[in-house]
Amino acid sequence: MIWQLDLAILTLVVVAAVAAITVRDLLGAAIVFGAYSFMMCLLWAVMGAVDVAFTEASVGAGVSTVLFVAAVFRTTRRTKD
Amino acid sequence: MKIPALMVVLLTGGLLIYAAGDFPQWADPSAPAHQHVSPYYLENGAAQTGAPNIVTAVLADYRGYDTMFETAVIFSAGVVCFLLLRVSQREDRRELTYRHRIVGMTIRVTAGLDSPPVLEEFERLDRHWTPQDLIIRNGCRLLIPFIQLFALYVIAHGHHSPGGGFQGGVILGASFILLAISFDLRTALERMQEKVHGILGPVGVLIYAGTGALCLLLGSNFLDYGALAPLIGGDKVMARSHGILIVEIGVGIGVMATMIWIYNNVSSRGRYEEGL
Amino acid sequence: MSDLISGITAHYNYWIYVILMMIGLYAMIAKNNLVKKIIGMNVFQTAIILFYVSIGAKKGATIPIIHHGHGDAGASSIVQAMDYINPLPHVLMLTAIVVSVSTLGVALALGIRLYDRYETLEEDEILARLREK
Amino acid sequence: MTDHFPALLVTVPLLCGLVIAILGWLNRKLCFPVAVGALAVSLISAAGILARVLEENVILYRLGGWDPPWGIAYRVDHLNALVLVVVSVSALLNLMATRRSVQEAFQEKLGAFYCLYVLMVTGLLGIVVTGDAFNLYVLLEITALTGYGLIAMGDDRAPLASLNYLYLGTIGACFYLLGIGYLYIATGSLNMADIAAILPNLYGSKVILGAFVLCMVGLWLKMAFFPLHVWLPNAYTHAHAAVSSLVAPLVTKVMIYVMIRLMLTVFTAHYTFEVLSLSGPVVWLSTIGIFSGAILALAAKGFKRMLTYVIVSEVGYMVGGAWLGNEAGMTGAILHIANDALMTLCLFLAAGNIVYRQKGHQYQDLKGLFRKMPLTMMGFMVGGLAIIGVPPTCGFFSKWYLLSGGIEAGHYGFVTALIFSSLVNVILVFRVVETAYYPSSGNHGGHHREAPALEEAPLHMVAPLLLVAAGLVVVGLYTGDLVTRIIQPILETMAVY
Repeated sequence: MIWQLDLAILTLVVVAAVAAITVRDLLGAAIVFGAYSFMMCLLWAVMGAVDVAFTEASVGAGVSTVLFVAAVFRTTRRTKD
Repeated sequence: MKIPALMVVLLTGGLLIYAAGDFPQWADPSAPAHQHVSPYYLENGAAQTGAPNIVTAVLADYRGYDTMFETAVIFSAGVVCFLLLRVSQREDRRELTYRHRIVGMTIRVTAGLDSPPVLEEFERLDRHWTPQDLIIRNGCRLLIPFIQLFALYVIAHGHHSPGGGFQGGVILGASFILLAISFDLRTALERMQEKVHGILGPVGVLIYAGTGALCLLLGSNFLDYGALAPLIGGDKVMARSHGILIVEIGVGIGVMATMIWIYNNVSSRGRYEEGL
Repeated sequence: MSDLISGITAHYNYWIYVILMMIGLYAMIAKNNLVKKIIGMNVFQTAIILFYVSIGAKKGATIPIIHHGHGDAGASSIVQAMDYINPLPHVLMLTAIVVSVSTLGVALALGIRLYDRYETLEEDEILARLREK
Repeated sequence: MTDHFPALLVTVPLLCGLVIAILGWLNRKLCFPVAVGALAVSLISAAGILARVLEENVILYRLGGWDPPWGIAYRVDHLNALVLVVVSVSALLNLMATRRSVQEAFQEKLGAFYCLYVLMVTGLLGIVVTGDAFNLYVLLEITALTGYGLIAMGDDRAPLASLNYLYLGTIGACFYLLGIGYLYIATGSLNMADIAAILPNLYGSKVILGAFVLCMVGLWLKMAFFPLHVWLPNAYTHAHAAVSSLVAPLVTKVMIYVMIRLMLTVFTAHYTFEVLSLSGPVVWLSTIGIFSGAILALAAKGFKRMLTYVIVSEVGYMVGGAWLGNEAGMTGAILHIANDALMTLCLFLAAGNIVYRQKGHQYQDLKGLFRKMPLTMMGFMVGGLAIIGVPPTCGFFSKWYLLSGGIEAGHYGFVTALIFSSLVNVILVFRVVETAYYPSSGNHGGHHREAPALEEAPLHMVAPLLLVAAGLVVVGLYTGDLVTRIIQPILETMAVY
């Protein structure tokens, strides 16, 4: 593995995590969370955990995000924090 | 809440970093984690279970018992969503929207809701979510068979490449969810009714646990697929390999049904009428 | 100084998982919105998965799929454990991912139920509504 | 078949839970009998395991036929066997006692309810029987997820309480998972016995200290140990009666079992009490927990809420007893797991009957109940006496061991807390009795009601309650046997003292 790539993705992961919990719009937060999951999946693929990366790509970035969007669609986008 | 939260976070983080000080170097091949149990899997896994993908071998065989409960966990999440959200009575309708299939004109019905105009040319639309884009619909219609084919490949090829029952099941479930998003929930429910996925979920887990119980009945320990050799034919390694496949198929079915179940309940608030 | 740098490169992966975990934990405790808390919970769980995957990493090794393996691979060639990444943490984390998506489903279902009842996702507003009665 | 009892114990309820889920769509009438059958098989297996353990000391069962450090193995000793019997008995009795109220509350979703109920019991039994640290986490999550769902199906406020439980429960489970990760990184193993064999060389390591603290904090969150108890009262008060009488006796007790298992088997008593010097602070924490649990119980509105705070202080008893670091304390803690499970089951079953008839869990709903529901109130009285610690009931004996452990360790704060909480329990129980005895008291608005007619809960709800109440006395009478035949071997085999 390449440590520069590793470090770059790690930074992006942290940025995405902070963004996901600070965005003042739940739909946006859900989408940023999807991006976070994809970054994570990339990171694990870099570390050689192909099965875990595959699962995270289908579950974390796929189904979880869809569930979030569906739930936000059925409730509200409004958030105070 | 912010200051106590910060204090808890700093305290926990401090403890974690303090304890991390004694960790072996990152990715050090001589770390204890790589020396004790895992070399056994790598050196004997393929020979003992016939699955070159060691992750699959460990997941479905050496630690198959964990995976059985993992499938039960996701299934119980599906049951919980059903128990919490599903309501059987219909939503109080103030109006319904219909679209004429040929002309594309939409009509809104506000009176006589109990006997809506059921004509071949009219299709019902959701009030809040009306994807009528030709490209999306036909694009998804074209894509879905290939997604499903890929999912089956992922389940079947888990022995040799990344993937397996769980990933394949999620993709299979996602293809139905895509159908529900690009058309509407009613279309998806026509393809797979609530009762069908409600039964397929437990059946999938039952295939897994039942295989284990079959081994028990054949005189071995629970989940010892080697005992299946007389039924399947071939030697014990072959039986283990096939046992893994059977179990992965069970996981795939169970996970697919549960994913659809959770999505349907969450996206329609348990009404099963108008979904995302 | 070089000690410090080698210490950092040896452990920075572990530190970043701690940072991510703390972001999630902070969101779970301090945020007021229920969905934000759920996002925090997921960040928290994925951080633990990152930690486990980091345990499994091994320098100079490849993914844990044995080459040319078709049933009787063990007989034809001897597998060196040093050449392959530790598969055990990966297996454990597949389970953990499943658990996290299950928890997510249940949490969202509860959130939707609360919204149906109180028409808000803010915890303080729900509590205020409860106190009114 | 007796060789396979450990597998049957967990897999029969799992299989039956799935069958119930299918039957929920096809024929709802069959759900209840299948659930009873599943738990009965578990009970028989648990009893069989206990009988075998008494002869052979340790049973090893290899799942999938793989040897322990590589595969998952069960390693059952006296401690597991005792808790297994308690869990399966309580779950079965509660299932039978709540049939009617569940049928009325869940109607169309009966299949889903019984499926979750049986899966939850599966999870609890699995936690107790497993010998693999990670397997325990998976089962912990099964128990937790089903628990969230069941608790949320209570009254109006239940979903919020359940969601808060979910947040804290997830943090607790994640801490435990992280602790296991720390153990794995240091030892490379997940099997409890194997970890215990490797650990002695690593006692000085900061990683092991971190693992220990993380596991303990995670479990304390799950068991509602004092400063981390905030989720428990709301969740248990607002849950449906049939659910609260399942989770209240079992979940916290099973978590205490896990804590003792980790302390004695995985980290070993030597590390817990001698290498680390955490014993004092933890006992003080539990002392504070007992005091505040008792005071909060006094202040609680509604008798069901009061009972939940009693659980908080009982958790303090057991954690404190286990951490005293002497034989009497540990004996008391283990004995109290069994006794407290039965006592809380008794009290919550009685509360369930009252809620079923009176449709409320406030104090004013109790008025005149001695005349209206005499048998239920009898059961409640016996449970109350046990929780106070009146001699013929079992509560007395475990409290006696805890007290003598506290005196032996010279921890008089803990002793005072035990006595204080017993006195508070006297007040709590007699407040209930007083309210229930007088048909109308001037304190609550003073409106007069007619003397209520006899309106006892149906027989199949009362009979299990009275059975449990009788069990409290019987267990109390056989305490001597219990201690010498089951608890002594635990302490000996773990080379504790």
